[in-house]
Amino acid sequence: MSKGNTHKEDVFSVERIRSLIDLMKEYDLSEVDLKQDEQQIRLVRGAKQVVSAAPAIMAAAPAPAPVAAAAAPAGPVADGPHIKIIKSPMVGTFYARPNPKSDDFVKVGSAISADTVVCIIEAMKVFNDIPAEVSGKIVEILVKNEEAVDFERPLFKVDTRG
Amino acid sequence: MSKGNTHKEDVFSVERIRSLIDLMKEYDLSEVDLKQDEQQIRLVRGAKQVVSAAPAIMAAAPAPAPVAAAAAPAGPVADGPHIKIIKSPMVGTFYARPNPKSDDFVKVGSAISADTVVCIIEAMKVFNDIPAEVSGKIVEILVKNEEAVDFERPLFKVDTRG
Amino acid sequence: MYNRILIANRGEIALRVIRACKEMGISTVAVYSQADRDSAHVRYADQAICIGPAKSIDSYLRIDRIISAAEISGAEAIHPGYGFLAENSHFNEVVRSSEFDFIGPTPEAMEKLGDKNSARSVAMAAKVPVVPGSDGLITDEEHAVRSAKEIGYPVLIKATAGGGGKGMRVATNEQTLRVALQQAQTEAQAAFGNAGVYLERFIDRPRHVEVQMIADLHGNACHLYERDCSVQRRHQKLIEESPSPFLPQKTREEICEAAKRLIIEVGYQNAGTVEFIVDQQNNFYFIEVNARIQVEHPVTEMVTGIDLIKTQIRVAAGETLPFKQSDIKLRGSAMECRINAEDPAKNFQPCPGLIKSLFIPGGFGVRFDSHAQAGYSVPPYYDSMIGKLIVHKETREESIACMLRCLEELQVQGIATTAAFQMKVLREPTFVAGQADTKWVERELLKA
Amino acid sequence: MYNRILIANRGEIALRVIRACKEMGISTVAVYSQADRDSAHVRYADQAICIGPAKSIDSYLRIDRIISAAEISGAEAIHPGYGFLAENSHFNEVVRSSEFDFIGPTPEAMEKLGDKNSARSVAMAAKVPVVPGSDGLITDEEHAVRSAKEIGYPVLIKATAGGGGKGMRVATNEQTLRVALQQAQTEAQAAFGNAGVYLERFIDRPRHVEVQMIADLHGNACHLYERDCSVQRRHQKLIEESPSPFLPQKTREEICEAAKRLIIEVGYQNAGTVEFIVDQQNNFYFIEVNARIQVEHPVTEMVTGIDLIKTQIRVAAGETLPFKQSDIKLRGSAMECRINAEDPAKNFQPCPGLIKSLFIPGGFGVRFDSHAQAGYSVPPYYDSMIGKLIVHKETREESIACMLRCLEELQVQGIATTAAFQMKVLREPTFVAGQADTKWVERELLKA
Repeated sequence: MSKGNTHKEDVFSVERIRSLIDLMKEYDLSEVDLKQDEQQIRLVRGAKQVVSAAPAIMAAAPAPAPVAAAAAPAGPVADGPHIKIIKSPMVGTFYARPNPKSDDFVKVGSAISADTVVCIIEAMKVFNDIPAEVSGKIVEILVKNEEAVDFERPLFKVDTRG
Repeated sequence: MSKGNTHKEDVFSVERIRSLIDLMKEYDLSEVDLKQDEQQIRLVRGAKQVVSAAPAIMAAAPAPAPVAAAAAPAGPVADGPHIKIIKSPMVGTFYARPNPKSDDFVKVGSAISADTVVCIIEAMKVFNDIPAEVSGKIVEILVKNEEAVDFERPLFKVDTRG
Repeated sequence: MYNRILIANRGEIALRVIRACKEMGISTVAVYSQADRDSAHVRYADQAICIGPAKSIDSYLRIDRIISAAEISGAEAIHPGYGFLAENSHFNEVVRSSEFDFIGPTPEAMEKLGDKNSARSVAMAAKVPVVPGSDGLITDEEHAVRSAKEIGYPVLIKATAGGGGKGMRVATNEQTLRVALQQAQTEAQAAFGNAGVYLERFIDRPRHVEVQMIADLHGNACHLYERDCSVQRRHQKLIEESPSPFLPQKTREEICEAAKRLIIEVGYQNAGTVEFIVDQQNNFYFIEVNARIQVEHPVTEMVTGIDLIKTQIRVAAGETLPFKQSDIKLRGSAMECRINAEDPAKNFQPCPGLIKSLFIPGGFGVRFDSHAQAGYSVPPYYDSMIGKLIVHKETREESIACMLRCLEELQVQGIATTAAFQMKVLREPTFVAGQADTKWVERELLKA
Repeated sequence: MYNRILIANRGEIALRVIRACKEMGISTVAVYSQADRDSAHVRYADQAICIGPAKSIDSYLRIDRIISAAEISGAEAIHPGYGFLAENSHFNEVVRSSEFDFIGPTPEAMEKLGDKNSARSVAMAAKVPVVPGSDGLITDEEHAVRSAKEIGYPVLIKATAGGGGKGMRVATNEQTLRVALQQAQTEAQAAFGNAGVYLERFIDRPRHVEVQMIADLHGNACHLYERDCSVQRRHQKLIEESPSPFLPQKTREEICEAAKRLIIEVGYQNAGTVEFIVDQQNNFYFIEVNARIQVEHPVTEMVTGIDLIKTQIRVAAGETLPFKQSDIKLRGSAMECRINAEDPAKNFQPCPGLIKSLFIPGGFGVRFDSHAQAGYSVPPYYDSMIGKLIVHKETREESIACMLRCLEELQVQGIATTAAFQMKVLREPTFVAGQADTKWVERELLKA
């Protein structure tokens, strides 16, 4: 499959990588490391237990409280470069509206600019207006009114293409 | 295996990797690491972390007694298919000669057949003649007279090409 | 005192003995099978000698190789641990005739106590109560009726050729006895081709209470109080504790004194355990003697403050017991959970394999005796215990709370363990009330 | 008793408090920085709240966020652990004014004891000896001579603006004093632009002895005897033990009673430690009070059998002390080694990073308090302690043997630790003889 004079072209050849992995599986190899000139192919199978231990344990641990669970902002960010996340700058209680009777500061679809107040977070009895600090369109609201939020808890998804 | 003028062409040759792995399996190698000029081929078999963890710990642990240290027959086996190892079938004391005055049963260079007595091992006050169980030529004697040996401790290297 | 001791065992108990030796300044010799090459007891011993391939029969049970290992290593004494050859009186004899000390009882005591009948007569000679039964086989119905009267109802009809409960029948009075007797004999004939049966007092919901004994070579013997091991699954102990949660103080003193009488009667030396069953009226009956150190010995160490392994070594070397009976006080409550690589969801089938990650519980009053660590692969050839979790607190209530906390903390990734099941047991009102009997787990927790 | 407690700390002490709470049936709230997301205290708490990025200044030292975390989690009390905000009286005040209980002393006591001078006057008011010194700065040579006479030779001349030993001089008699005084003043002027100096009794080879105190809200205070922490490197404790190996029983009683007088004088509540230095003639002098639980508290727990963290929580909740002074007995010998991720070969520089594999020592009388495990990466942002190895045996000799055994067993792969250095210390005749002073390690073991 790999003709000598062609190997430069196809380090990234999924075909060849696949066949290498097949080999590894077939012979229970845990690691393959190939280098030539500028090129390198390094494949590692299994045996990663120790390194990956921590997350594994998290999974097995007693279900963490919502506040903790929500703390990982990984998911939403993956939605593409034009999507920005407004995160909580503090620990406290999230309020979607200035007072119980009034409307929410923003809804899905609301156009916002950097200084638009998108919510209030109460911390130590103080009500803090939270500005968007990004402009665009609200595409998702990630927390409920009066929900507890911790540091950098994702609050809103904003499409910056406006 | 890799002729100088050809090795450049095919570091990534799955064919050659396969034949390397066959070698590894045949001789129970856990790792192969080949380097030349810009080229490198590194293959690791089995669960790396664990395998490498143990020796690491051994290294850090108080120096193990010779008996323990010698127990791993890995090294010599790598010498090629024609080399066979005569291992101790029991735990005891190794005697190279039938009695203190006489000559050793075998020396390096001695030709042996399967039923040649190569040494005596004393276990529980009993002197046991140990037959070679392989024929060829003694190329190395791996233990000293009156040395303590444990189970499958390598005793002699035999070149079976005779 | 010895300069060098060989440990004829593996796993946590081998490590336990090595630890005691190191603290006493005694050099240690480990023996190991090829499957245990990377095991902790090999790593920490001053010398390690391979004695064979993985299968116990070719390694840890090979008397000749263990003796040879002792000879080439210059050991002066051999500690057998538990299991393997620990209660093999022939091994015991060979060790001694090869001029090594055996850290345990004499072969004679071992043999006497090894045989159920001779053990029973030793007990009776020492005025230690045994389960009442017919002397010998039942000759005819009238004989059965007479002995049943002596024994007292309810009685158990047991097939002499039987075992594992096969062909057993309970009779609560003369009438049912006459009927049951025939059925039992017929069944026995059919099942074992032998109609022989005998009678025994039927003990309803028995509790397992054992007394830890230690004796020196000079005739001094002390009991270290009892352990309650009633929480069992198919005779496998799951949780052990001391003191027993149900035993009245008066009965405690009686059962411990009875155990001591038996040990003295047979001239027992070193550490041993006298097992009793205790009925619902707190009458106790001798069952057998375990002529070795036991898995659950740490429970006794925690409540008495006495290191049993070190004491074993000292008395084997000829020292007199460093304490008198009156010095031994029960302090607080200790509990042990055996953490086994078994899957409760799959009928506790052993699941050896690689421990990918491990978090070991710690804190005040917590002890974890184990040879395992992340990266250790539990071999399929031996028992499935990967560690012993022991807690020691002022009260039983605190011990239970602490044990639950520790079992929750214990994280074993890669293989299933019994920990979750033990948490379930610890939360059961019956256990909390100290009312478990030896059949309770199967009857209440494992019923389909 | 509280239903929910927030632990304003991380690492092993956060885990220690969580363990106590779980055993008491109290729900726990952990706070954590983004660097500790996968840490054990986050994993085992019932709730975990992220309070900021890795740097302590932005997370574990953020009073506002910790208070908010307590508010949104519904905690009733806050345990500060040690370090971070534990001795910050402002934090203490904010916690209380936000209507949470602070598990520790009052802000007033904390402040009084936090300032060296006011602490010194509290001690003197309680008739607790302090290091004799000149009242205020030296005005002239004659004043120096007079106060030196009162203080008693040898005296130490200290620069008021100084610190870290800079510009210090020892004078053994009037002559040398007159000379040294001028040198010191000139040096001080040059070094700090301030010639002000004062005198203090020079203590040769002082030992560090501290007394553990616990007091409830109802005026009951008990001492839990002393800890000897003389083995230090640059004021960092390496090994702590109880009882002190050199202290005569009479001095032990005196120093413990002195500590109690001081604690009562200042109306101290909850757990605290009174630190003394003890000279070679066994005279002791008050140094300071640590108004918090300390790293080495397990040493005291082992020898007294008292759980300090649980007691802290109980007295904070208003319960009276569950014991009287006469109930507290010193039992056996306990020792602690702080296992730090530091490289003794590189001048103890911290070496955070991934722990690739870990074997934790176990056995009888062994305790390992740690949040670490194989696969855990020690973050570079906080202190380098990865665990505390504590042993408890009948005698000091056995404790040393056991600690050596455990340090040998402890295997940390991937990062360097202080364990090997501590083994070296434990084998030193000076340590074995109990004659270490606070400068001994630097003077004898680390001299180039």
